[in-house]
Amino acid sequence: MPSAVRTPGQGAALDRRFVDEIRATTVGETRLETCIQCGTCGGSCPSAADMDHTPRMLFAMARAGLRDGVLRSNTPWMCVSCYFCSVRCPQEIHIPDVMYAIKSIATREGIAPESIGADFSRTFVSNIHHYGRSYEVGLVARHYLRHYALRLPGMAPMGIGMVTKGRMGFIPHKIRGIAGLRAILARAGELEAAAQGRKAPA
Amino acid sequence: MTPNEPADSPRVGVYVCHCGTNIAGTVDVAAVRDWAMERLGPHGVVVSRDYPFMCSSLGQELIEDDIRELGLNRVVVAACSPHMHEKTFRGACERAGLNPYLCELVSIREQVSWVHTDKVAATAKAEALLAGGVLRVREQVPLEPMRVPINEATLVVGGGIAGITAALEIADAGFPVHLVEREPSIGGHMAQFDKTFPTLDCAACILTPKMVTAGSHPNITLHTWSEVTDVAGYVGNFTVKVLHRPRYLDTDLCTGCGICQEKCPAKVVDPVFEAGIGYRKAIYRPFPQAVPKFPVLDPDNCIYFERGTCRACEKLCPTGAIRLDQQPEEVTLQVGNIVLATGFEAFDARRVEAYGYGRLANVFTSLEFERMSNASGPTGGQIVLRDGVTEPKTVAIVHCVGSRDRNYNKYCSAICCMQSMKFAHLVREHTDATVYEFYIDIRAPGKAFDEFYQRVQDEGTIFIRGRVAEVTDVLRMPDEAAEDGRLIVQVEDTLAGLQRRIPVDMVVLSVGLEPQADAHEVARRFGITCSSEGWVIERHPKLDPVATMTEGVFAAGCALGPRDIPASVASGAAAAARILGRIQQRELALEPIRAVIDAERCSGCRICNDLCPFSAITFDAVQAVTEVNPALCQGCGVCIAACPAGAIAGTGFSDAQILGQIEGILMFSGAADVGARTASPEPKAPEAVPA
Amino acid sequence: MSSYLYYPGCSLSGSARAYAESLAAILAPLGVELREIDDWNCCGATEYLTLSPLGGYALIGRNLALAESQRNGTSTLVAPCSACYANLAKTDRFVRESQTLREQLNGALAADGLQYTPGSITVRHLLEVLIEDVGLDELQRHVTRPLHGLRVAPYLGCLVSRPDYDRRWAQHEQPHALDRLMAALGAEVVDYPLRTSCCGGHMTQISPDTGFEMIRRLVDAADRREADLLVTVCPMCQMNIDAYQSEMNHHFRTDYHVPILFFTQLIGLAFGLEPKVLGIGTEIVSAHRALGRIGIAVPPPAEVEVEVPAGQAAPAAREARAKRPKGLPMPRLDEDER
Amino acid sequence: MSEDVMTRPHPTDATASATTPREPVVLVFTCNWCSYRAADLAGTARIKYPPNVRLVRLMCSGRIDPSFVLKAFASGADGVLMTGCWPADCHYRVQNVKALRRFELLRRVLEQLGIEPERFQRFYASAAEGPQLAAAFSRMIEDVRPLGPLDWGRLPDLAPDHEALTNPSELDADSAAEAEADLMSLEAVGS
Repeated sequence: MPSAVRTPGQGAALDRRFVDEIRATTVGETRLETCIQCGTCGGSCPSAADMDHTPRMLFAMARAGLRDGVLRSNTPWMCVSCYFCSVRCPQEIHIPDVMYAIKSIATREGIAPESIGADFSRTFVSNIHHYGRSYEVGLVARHYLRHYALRLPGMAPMGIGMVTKGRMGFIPHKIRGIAGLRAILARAGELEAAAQGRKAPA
Repeated sequence: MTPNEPADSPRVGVYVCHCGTNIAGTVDVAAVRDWAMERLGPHGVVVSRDYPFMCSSLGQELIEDDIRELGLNRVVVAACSPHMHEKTFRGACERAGLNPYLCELVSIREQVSWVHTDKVAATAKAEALLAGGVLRVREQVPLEPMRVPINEATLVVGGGIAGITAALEIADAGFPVHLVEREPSIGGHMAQFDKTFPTLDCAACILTPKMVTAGSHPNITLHTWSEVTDVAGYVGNFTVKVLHRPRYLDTDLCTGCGICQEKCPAKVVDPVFEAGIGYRKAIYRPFPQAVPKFPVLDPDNCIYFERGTCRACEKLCPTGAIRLDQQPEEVTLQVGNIVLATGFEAFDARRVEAYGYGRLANVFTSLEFERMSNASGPTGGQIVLRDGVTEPKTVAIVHCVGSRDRNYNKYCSAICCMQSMKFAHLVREHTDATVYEFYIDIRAPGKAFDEFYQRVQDEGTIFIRGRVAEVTDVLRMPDEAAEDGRLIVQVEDTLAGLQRRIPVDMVVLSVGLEPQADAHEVARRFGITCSSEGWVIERHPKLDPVATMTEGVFAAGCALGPRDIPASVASGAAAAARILGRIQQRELALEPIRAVIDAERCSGCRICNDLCPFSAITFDAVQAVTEVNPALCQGCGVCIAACPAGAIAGTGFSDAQILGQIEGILMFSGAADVGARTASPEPKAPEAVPA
Repeated sequence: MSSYLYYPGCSLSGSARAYAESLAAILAPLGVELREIDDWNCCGATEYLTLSPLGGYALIGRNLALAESQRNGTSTLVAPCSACYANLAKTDRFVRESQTLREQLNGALAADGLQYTPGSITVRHLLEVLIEDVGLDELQRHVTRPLHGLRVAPYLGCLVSRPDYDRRWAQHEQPHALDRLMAALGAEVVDYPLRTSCCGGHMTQISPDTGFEMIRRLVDAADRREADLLVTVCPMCQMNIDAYQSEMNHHFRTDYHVPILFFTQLIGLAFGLEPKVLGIGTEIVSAHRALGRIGIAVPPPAEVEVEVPAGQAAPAAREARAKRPKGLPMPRLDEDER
Repeated sequence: MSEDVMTRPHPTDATASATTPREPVVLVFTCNWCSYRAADLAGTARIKYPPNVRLVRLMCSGRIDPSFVLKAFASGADGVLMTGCWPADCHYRVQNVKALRRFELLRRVLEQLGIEPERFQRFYASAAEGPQLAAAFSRMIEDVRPLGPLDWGRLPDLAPDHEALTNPSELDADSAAEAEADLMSLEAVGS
């Protein structure tokens, strides 16, 4: 874990509006400012062991304005969206939705370019842009070739199984309304940028 | 006609309060003052002043001097809510010789400065409300408060420590008390406890003498195993119905020897006094020190009531006191005042699924632990696992279960931190176990509380700052826990910033306090209000913390909200003191807000007759007119609004007053020209109501 | 015949083909008709929200808008995939709640001439529909081959009872809906406390060590409780536990063998349908032994055996059956509503 | 009096500005025990709501005479909000239920007079529901704003049949049943 993230040195730049930026990016309420640091999220998280920071600590950092530290943390990428934290949080903070927001800011700013998670998301999304549906074979093949070439031999039995049992379709299904879908997604992108531009001035 | 009867021309004084900056920070008080003089002059305003604190003695003197020197016959004070200072300013008027009911309070704080931010709009609204007040007060007539005698007897509902205290204080002062308790014995939750924090006094040792005194006091009538079913009347003169559930025995004959309980063959789990971890018989006394000493028979679990045979208790009772055919009995009591000390219920820990209560055997609630640690409890004071024999080697105490959580209760239950630390001490006292306290914040603000926190730390209790996420028996690794059956407490140690899984043998959930399940129903029955959760709302949270919004009904103990024993005792005594003060006045002055029927105009249609829930309206068949009994009338005004002949007038809230207020409020709201388009912009002929 | 709008989701035509086949097979006897939304698109799983929250909601919103325009007597949209269900339900909830999102979402949909009226579609998971609308009694009525003797661990996964922003589930962590359904089929239901624990989602893709650990916990707990198989309602859960079990075994040098089937497959078996039409045999961790135990013949496994380094494979220790506690009485648990 | 005060434009005055439409004014009838105290609570908690909401305190919502409502509309109110205790929580036991029946009838009469139903609404608030009451105030203003000022000129002659309005026994069977059903559902919510 990068120690500089946890203890900013003298003069570390704090971004006091970072919480506002997260709020503007999150769909639905964040309620991040009401966090009482009880640790229910960090205690509940099934993948906490692999996180740089527990969600609780990430929120404390966000509120302190450690923008860079939060955006570089692997914590949101380790979130599995199981919503245990969400239903248990005594302050009803929509934690997974906040994690999506942090990931999208990090991706937009290219802060997590090497992240496997971000790349997986991009591959997945590019499939959607192409076909309108998920294309499992293309997704898995590309993803494994890029990141887990060494894992491929170990994966072979499973892959073969999936194919022989007819669970992998080789021909992607393209929806008829793909042009319309692309238009919708393009418009959503514009609206999102506009909204964030208004709410979170640089 | 009294000397205060309005002269032909009303002479109104207007006083605008700054309330420091509370009002003046948002409302331009000087502008309001000048505006009143200018625009309301034609409506009778002869003087308009502003002052930083109208409720101060100097502020009140301003009013008194003006009444005397300028001959005011009406006063309007634009300040806070009438629920705050109406009495204050009425008093000022009275001192200056003006009938106090000729004073009108206009709320420009709660309704203007505190709820609006735009200064211009707030000032305009203050002016509009003030105009409403002036036009309303013009129509007001002098009134005299009604005097009613006050019944000396008091009803105390709930026989826990708060109710017992209130009952004893009043009884010791020489006045009769009826103490009603739903359970078979008085004593409440305190009787279940072993020790009390932070002094570790033995709960039974300090409570039992009080229970015995209450049980034998010549001025206290106990109604245990009973409930209040109906409350009628008003302050000073309540009529209360109390249902005595059958104990199935004749208390005149029963000596409390306990043979019936001993011989009863039906043994069932006691979910009330033993919190579900102990047993009782079908005929039982919940605990040895119970007051009164008589047992009760629980027909739901009695073999005779189920199958028609057994009657062991009846056969074996040495005095022949058992009465298996006993029926419920309703008694009617006349009381002048009421104390509600209905207490709390423990939060149902099953609701927090993640903690596994009910699913995982060795997860206990705080009430279960209280009974377990009690020497007279089901385990004789042994701290053991659910198997009844094994002493735990590690105990986790979990704070804030059902409290400080928007999924359950938002509030802090106030007593759990201290109670949890008391548990840690008791575990250490009874066993060699390692004790963990899992907390969010330690709240120990009472006398000697923080010292107790330090003492428990000194005793070796391990404090981990983190709200427990879950308790599970699913091991991640075979060697995660040393023995089978152990539980894992999964938590973020927030001070270390990492997730920990701590194996323990026993988990104690420090459950929060909740209002009684029927709190809303009880509030309705007694005509008081409670919060959405169910806690009784005080007349004023700070300055009148044991009175309710309803005259003559007081509250004490945890019915008002979570609190510890000393605070419960203090509120019980405070309620008693308030009541004693009233009893000693012998009579009460009631607000003269009543309905009055003009017999000349009453057509005898009887439409109003069925509308009154207080039976204040009767029909005189001889005269063929309807009459209102002013002692029974509560002043709601439904009959006034319903009377097709307009024959019923309401003192204090007459049609003329209300129509005047509406007129005033809207007069300057940009709708002034409406009058030109309507036939009659003026209120209808005022219905003067003589006092 | 009750009719619903149907959003199958991408995996039902791919990795969760067995789910689609078994569902189709049991619908007719139950008198349920599912009308697939024409030209639906992927819900984006959690991936689109990661890159662009609003884009993600627009993507999901297109499906809701299509469903709204294709309403024909029913406004209930059924999703068999938990992730799709959660996404659709959450989007509807958020647009009902937030005027801003409503405007943004419809602004985006307008680019293709679509629009969605918040609340016009009720999104429900297939499990809810089978339990609440069809009902356990009706399901039981069709059982011709009860699953007596089959020890089933009901595994719901995360996204049915959570986040549940509409508060439709009384229990978010230990709901017994699937338990009751399995009991109605005659199966022996194993108390499986991890019933809503996470399978790891896409962690097998982006952080395999994390994903394998989460799969291991689930498989281990089922194995310790001597479950013959896990039953699930979610394609993602099925995929992770089934397809990655051998790699997980490889990673931890263990030898778990816990098959996982879709609940529709078990319903079909109990209805007496042929294993083949229910897609049984397409699982990677073969259920053939487990089903064989109750006399259901399944085509022999075409399973590719994974080599486990000799001497290192140790079957996880079986936990002794919990003893009935004596001593102090246990608190009573209310009957689970869902 | 200073010139300044004399000429200060009244923000709610129709003459204040020719360009900005006049903000609607809503008169609120409150009962002394629940809704007035809820308004006090909203104040103590500093919860904001639009300034053109003005309260009249009565002892009970049952005191509301139809003539009060007509007077309010006649005097220029754009909306009237009737508030009181929850049906089962009346300080006077059941009197607010009588008010509720009267509300249903009066609303019909007002509709026949051409006054849109949005202009005459009701809301229940216990003494603890300050935030909810403040929100209801805001909502009411939002509901009334699009309707514009009450066009008094197009309304039929205002000569309410006092007897018909005040006598609950005059309720026709339909509206009585409707009010009853409404009430039962409210009681279910309230309890």
